[in-house]
Amino acid sequence: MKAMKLLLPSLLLLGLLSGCWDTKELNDVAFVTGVAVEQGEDAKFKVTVGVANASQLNVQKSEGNTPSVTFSLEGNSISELLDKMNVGLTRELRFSHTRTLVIGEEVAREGISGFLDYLERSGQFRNNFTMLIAQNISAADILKTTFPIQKIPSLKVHNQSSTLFEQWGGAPDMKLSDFIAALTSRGRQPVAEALTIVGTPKQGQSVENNKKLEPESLITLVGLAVFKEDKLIGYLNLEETRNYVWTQDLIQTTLTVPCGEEKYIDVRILNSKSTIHANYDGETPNFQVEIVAESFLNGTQCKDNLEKIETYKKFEKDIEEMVETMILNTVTKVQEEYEVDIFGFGEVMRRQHYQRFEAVKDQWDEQFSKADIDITANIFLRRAGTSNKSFLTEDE
Amino acid sequence: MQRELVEKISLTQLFILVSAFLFGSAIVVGIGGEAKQDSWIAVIVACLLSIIPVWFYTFLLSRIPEKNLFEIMEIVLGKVISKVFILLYILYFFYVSARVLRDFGELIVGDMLVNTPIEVISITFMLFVAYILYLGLEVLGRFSEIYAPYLMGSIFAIGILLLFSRELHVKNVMPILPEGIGPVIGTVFPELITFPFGELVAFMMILPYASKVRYAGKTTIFALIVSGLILAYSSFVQIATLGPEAKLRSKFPLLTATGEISLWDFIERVDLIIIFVVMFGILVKVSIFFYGGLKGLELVFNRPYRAFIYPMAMIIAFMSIIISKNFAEHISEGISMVPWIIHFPFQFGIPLLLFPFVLWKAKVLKSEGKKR
Amino acid sequence: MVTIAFVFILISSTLLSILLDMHLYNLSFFQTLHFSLTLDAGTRETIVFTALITGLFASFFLDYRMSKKESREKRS
Amino acid sequence: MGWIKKILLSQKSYNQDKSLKHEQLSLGKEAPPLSKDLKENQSNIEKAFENAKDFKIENIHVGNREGMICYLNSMTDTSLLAEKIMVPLSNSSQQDRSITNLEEFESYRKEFFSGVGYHFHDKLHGLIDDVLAGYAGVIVDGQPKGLSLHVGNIEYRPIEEPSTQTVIRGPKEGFTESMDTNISLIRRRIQNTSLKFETMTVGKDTRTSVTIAYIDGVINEGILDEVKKRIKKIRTHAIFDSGNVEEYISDKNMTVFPLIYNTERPDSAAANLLEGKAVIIVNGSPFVLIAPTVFSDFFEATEDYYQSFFIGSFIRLIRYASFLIALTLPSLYVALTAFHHALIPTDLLFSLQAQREGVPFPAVIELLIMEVTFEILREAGIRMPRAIGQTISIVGALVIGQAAVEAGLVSNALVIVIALTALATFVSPIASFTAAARLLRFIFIFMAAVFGLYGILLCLFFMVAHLVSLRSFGVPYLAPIAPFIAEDQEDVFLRFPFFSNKRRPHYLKTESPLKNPESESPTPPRSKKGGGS
Repeated sequence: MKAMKLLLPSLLLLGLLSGCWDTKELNDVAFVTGVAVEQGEDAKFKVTVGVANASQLNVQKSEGNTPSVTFSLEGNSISELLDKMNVGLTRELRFSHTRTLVIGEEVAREGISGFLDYLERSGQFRNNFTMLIAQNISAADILKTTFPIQKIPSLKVHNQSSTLFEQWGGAPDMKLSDFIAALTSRGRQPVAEALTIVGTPKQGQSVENNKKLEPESLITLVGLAVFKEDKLIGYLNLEETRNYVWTQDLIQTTLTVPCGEEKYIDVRILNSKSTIHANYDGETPNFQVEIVAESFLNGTQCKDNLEKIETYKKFEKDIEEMVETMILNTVTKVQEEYEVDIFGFGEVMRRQHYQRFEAVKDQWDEQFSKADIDITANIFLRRAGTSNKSFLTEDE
Repeated sequence: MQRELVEKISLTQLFILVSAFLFGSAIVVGIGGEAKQDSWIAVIVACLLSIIPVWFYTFLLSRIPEKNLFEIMEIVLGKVISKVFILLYILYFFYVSARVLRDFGELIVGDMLVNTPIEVISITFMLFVAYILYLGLEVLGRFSEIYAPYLMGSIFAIGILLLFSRELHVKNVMPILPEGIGPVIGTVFPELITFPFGELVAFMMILPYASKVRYAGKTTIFALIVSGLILAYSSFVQIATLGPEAKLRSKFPLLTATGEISLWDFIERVDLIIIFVVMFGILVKVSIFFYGGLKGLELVFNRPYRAFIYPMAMIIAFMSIIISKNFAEHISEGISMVPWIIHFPFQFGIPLLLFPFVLWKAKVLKSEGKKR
Repeated sequence: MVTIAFVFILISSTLLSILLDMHLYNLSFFQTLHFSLTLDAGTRETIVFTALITGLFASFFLDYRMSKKESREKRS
Repeated sequence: MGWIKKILLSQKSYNQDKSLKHEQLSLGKEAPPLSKDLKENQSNIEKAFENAKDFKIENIHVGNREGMICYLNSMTDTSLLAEKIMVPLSNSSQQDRSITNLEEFESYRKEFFSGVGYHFHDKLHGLIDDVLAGYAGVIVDGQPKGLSLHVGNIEYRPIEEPSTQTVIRGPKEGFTESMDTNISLIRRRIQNTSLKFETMTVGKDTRTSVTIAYIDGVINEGILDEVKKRIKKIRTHAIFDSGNVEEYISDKNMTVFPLIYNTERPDSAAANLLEGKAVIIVNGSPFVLIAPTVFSDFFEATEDYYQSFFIGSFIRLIRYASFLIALTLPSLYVALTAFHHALIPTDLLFSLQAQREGVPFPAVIELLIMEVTFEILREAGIRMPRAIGQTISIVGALVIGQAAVEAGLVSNALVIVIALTALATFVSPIASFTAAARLLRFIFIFMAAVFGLYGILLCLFFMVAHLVSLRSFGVPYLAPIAPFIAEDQEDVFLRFPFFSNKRRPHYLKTESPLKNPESESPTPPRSKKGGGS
């Protein structure tokens, strides 16, 4: 009992002495949803933050004002700028719900590892937000372009890219942690998603934009930004992005495969699985990429009878051929144009032939660009929607 | 004097205490990082190897039954010499508990309560430890019985949630042992074998209070193996989620790994689980070291150990603050010096030194017993 | 007795920490002593030392109580 | 330092004085033994009952002797008195019976007052005690012993449905204030000679009877002795309710958790008796005590056993969950909204933030305002005269809840939190247990306001450590969970079907551990013929 008598007062004393160091009421902070970093005019960086205006997101309290406010500052370190934002904003900023990081093209070409370290180190950020490269436009504009359905621009971009990744594979699933992992790995070079604005950016920066059936400006995803170490060196288009994702872990996509002259079949690809086998053939590394996937036919413009096995076989062959050439073209393009291993072939090599990889790991990208790549696709066409024969099919 | 209660802990409780003790800070600070993707193998190897010292400890205890390490020292080395050793051990136990407490404080201050001074965390936590030890070892045993299922459940849940969030990449663990067993052994000695496994030396103070002393040794070894496997599992999950480099970079890898969990846009940032797991583990660890030290004080200063609880708790809280200026010092001390200078002599040196004396004394006692 | 133990453990554990620091920072004993005992700037000295002093007082108190009890037992 | 000592000493002597005065209030013990002289006895009794308006004394003839009869007409049933005592006394055939010694007195009683409860007393205070309890005292001139005859039949509340632990399915009788009724309610459920009742008198001034019921051969002897010992050790002047007894015999008072179970339901009492616990019935209280008690008892309702074990187990889990909710939800709200914004999913966060816009108080204050308002409402709802109870709910729900939100004093989400917490508080079947959650909640809120989630966890740890250290009559309070007893898990978090629940709880260390070893799961008849008839 005596110990209790000592314990309780000291606990209470502590509580009173302490005050509350970490309390921050919800209405004393502002949540940053997106951060944009671009080349500054007077200093190294110009950082823009998009802050959510929560009361406009609430159905009851909304007055039709802007759901998100942005503010920009210029300086030499991101960390300082982010803490200095109150030059223009009222509340303490919180970054835990940041969903997008938009990086301007010029900054990306200069190298971005300088501020990535801050993002990883600071406990404030969740390290799984989407990395984006603003192509041809000011990165800050991405945070300013409104959209009627998802009111906060940065959340819109985040949703957009993750949905595109899940539905069609047109965006890499590159979170900050993946980016840094790729950066530190010898056998892989990082990529990020590229995006741009269609229309006039200025017009999109108002709530009025939301009242138009066809928004004056719209953020669209355009493909993949390819990095060498932490420097941007080029882009891949959407198709190529999908092909890149296919070598990684594609969830599903849709293909348009020619089946005759100017005629196409639409194929939905599901449950794709790609395995890579690495090998050394003398001094040149070679890789077999095996793609096994299921598919079903969404529509056809051809007259082939879909009740026949032969048709299925023919279509399967068409699809496989197309997939193989498509992916191979993309890989070859990267090999020839950029000479960086964004596919992580080096990591495969490291896993499968550790000693060989260790010997060449410092010049892996050269090894990669001369590597032989062999793509084998194995696509199973399972079914063709809810109808059997197409009405196009002529009876024999 | 208070009514002398013979404190007994059941074998289940002992099992739980040993496992929670081993998880303690090991699960949060991440162990065996130097072995890269093979750190889970290193953990298993270290766990299996440390069966030997643990068996040795129980063997030592079984020679002179129902006496704890300090009492054995007193019997074997005589009053004066033993007191010196006991005082050294007390210092060791207190020092380690202060270190463990610091680990915990760093975690809380680094992740959850950024602006809260670390000493407040230390002091509040020590107050709790003081309270539970004041209630007695038995209460500590029962207390851990309540929390153990949640501890185990949480550790497994982390892996499963990560699996469902598609963040568990088994390829990160590959290739297994690319450079042979060398790096693994390098991390096992001296890092892993002393921390966390060698620290079981503190249980030499607890084992004699198990209700079925005969099985206590076996239970400890069983618990050691089980928790070694779970630690290896946790290590595996960390590597598979983060990759070996990120794991090595991270201050608290398990916490970083849990940050990756994201399910249905709802189960995100389940830091709470980690904080809970860690808090319980740290509690057991600090309490057991602290209890060991208190028992020593009881022997040296001839006062019931409950009298020392509050003052000593405050000393440990104080120690955990002055023990190092910054995190870098804390870690570099932990890696470069503590294993060699502090852990080794107390975990292996003194017990080994004691070994021939104990054998001799046991023989003497036995023959005396026969005479009588 | 408790007070003696308190002072002893306090001094010797501080010494231990100082010895380790001496080794780590390559400083002389007194430099390290000074350096260890000035708390980090962020630390609230009041809280730390209040805790320590309550510990000291508690040990005084416990000693006092125990000696009283002992004398009473002797008398009876 | 001298003055301190002086004050302390004066305090001491003051206390002693008070206790001295107190001793004089109790009567009886100092009263003289019965004398053979009727006049002397009569004057002694009259002196004792001086100024008692309800005290009646009549001089009568018992046999051929002078005698007197005395009773309290407030405690006796006058028609019973007339029929059982006055009529036989006025019977002419008894006029010539001689009563010279005790044997004759006894045979006289047998003949004329048979069928009436009686005691012989040789001390005056014994007789007076009986008269106080509703007996009629009969004293005969020249007899050293007085006779007391039971004619008490006090009006009590009839057996009604219990007001606290109501059920949808199950017996609807509840205990009443009368101990005899309560004993009979239990006896009706366990018609077995092993059911024992032992009565003691407690309370210096109130002289309340307290009955311990137990099943001989089931209850652990040690526990039973401990219960008896503690009741005997009660030193108090007054017992009005079982709550008083509970406070005196609990293992520990410095705890918010009730260490003794109380129930208004005879079926619950009977079931607990059969498990091997002791039931303590206090005269004048419809709540009987059950000891020893473990934590999980407070999550069990008798209804769990009257419906399918699936739904019984499910509801039991809900109760555990709601205990946790009642304990931690408000503090979690504080911790999440004021500390750990990162842990809230983004959309929910924005919704919460929008609601908090313009709220002038910090979350803790906001919460405390509502929490205290609710406690006031609750208390008012209980104390308020029934007729205006309706108004309370209107004031509470509408005026305070709605208006506070609309006035921008509190946020919508907070009202949900408070409402859910309040609902969860009422889920536990035992009111005294919910008090624990209600009180601890404030400590949780305080710690959450200072340390966030760490504070909540620290509080939980403290609470569990405290719970673990508690004991109820030597039985660890968290018994089948910590220390973990595998065999007892069949009736803790889940209710297993009866056929698999063959043992009495291990932690009660009963004299006969098995309760229904032969029970089997119902099986459909094996043979084809056996299906019908």
